[in-house]
Amino acid sequence: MSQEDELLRALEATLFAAEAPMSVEQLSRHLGEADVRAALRALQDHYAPRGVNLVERGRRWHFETAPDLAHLLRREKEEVRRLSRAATEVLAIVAYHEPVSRAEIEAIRGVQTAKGTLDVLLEAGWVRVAGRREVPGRPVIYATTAEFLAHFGLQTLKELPGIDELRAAGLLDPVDDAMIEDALGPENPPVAEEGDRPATEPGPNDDRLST
Amino acid sequence: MSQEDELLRALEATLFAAEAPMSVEQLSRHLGEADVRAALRALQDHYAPRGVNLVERGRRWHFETAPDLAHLLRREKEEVRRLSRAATEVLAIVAYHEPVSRAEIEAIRGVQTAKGTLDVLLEAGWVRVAGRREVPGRPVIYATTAEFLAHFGLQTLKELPGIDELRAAGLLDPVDDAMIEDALGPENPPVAEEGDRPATEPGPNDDRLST
Amino acid sequence: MAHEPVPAGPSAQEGARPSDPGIALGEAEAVWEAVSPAEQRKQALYLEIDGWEGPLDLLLDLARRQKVDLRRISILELVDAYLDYIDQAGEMRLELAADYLVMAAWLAYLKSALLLPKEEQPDPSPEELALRLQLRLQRLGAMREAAARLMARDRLGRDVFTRGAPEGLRVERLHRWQCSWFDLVRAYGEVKLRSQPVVHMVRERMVMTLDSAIARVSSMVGVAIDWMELREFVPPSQEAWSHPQLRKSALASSFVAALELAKAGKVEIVQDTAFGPLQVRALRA
Repeated sequence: MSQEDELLRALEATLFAAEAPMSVEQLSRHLGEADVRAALRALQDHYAPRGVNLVERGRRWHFETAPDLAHLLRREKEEVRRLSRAATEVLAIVAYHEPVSRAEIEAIRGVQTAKGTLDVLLEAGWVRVAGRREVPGRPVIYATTAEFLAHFGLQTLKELPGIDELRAAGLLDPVDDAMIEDALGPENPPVAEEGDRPATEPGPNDDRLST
Repeated sequence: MSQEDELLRALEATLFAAEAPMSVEQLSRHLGEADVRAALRALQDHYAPRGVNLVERGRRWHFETAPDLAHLLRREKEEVRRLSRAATEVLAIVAYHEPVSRAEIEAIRGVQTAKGTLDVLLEAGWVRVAGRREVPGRPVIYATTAEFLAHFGLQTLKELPGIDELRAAGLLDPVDDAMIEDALGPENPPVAEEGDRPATEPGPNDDRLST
Repeated sequence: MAHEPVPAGPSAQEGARPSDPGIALGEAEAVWEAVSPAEQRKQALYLEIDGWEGPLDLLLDLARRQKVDLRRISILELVDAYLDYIDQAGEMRLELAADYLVMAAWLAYLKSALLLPKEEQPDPSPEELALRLQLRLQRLGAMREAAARLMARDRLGRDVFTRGAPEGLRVERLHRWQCSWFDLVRAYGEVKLRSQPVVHMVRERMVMTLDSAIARVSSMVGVAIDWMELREFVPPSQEAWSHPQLRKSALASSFVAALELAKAGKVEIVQDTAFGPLQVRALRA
């Protein structure tokens, strides 16, 4: 058997046996510093039409069953824990806007986000603390994890459904009053003092109402 | 894709995701009473030259790593580690007093010796079990190995410095007046006898303070 | 707001299928929990008020797109409907009620602002507020829809599965232990030291006691006629007295003795300069 075939077999065995997705670096280290990139692609092609696929999620590789066979495999007993509506919203906001602070999440949702909601996502391993934003108050900012990508079958965040359209429509821009004033345009000249007013979002006021 | 191919894919995914090997009957039931025997053979043939094989064990089928790649599942990594203080003391006691039982080691050290400490020395290959002492309880006795001598560059254990030599080297010196007088320093003209005293290592005394 | 139906993958769950593709909230709801569409409708705030019949969020959506004239909506009835909703919402999600409160409050505020004559309109203007609300709802709607689409994807552990029984990759760490000859020998020294019976002995020190110093100084001062330097009280350096430690002790004791005698009014002490020689002589009455 050729050397490439041997590398392919070794990769296949390693990825089959691995208990967690593996990065190119981990695989390479495990296989004696071999260059595994080409072999990974070859293996991926080989498995593409099969019942088991080799997929890349957040720069980590793993085998998983083909999505079209889900009906055969769904296990009634251990269902994926259902997220609350609030948690799914927060998760989507973190994914589409990352990194975001809690205040930014709340500005988009218009309601206060319970501490527990973020905790659930942190515990699920889908969201992580990604440092602090270097602004006054240094708020903690959140981002998604490799497990998030793996769970939702995304290679990168670029594959988030509809993200390009949302970005093009300006719906992922930072919340900004200037934008509103722009939109209001010349018919409605901004009042003098308004420019000096620190940008107040309607959000925070709503929050007070909603708690 | 043909129907046989579909059955093959379904089988592949089912066996891949299964948490335990599955019998032909279980597979058949899972896949809508399909006749899986032929498909199993076909799948087995497909995987035979690959890094993962489909095997039948006790009338149950499962995937496993190809036997010739089993070494990939267990990789060894060598780490250099310094012997702990406790382990060094135990090793020294074994070397000076061999053969000794654990109770004797503890009596000499004056402190209890964790089981792990001797295990480390056994793992390092420096200490071996040298039988049992023929006294009530028949305690296991320990002695050093040839590797021990090799590691420490000794021909025999007799080359280890004796108590008198240790004392002469200052390794058995308690913190004494002479030391304090030395430390008191330069206004004090050196006394004749002081010159004869071998240089005391400040090291061991420092250590003693720190224990 | 784009109301394209959630692309239900071949494996999307029954719960994940949008119950009402016209309402973004409804879509998000669908993946919220395993509740039937009928139950969801019961949970949503359904308004039957003058000028509007339908869910509140749809009203907002339409108001935003100017498909419905807010001026025709009765705020009083809106508030009543909301309060009724809250009343019977007893065991329902407070979170949901809060969201509706936000929306209802906005609607009410928006409408009251719009009803005011132009010159009395508050700042920011109702148009601006409406635009803000519109943007906010758009953004939130987009995120709700995105969340729904995310939840409907082929999810690991629900639709796709990793290997059920992976062998696992183990890295076995082998330790190569290190210890030097010196460490070994020193360790033994330390053990020995620790286990030696500890005997504390106070060594006899070579000192001149204060009593003997007082006796010596007072007798010497008594016979001297003139000032004596302190050092002169120290015994001559010969034989036993040659030991520097003893000499130091004698000097110190002599000094203290001189001070004691001065205190008793028997001697006087003079020092011309700081650190200069100390001179002692008997105090003559």
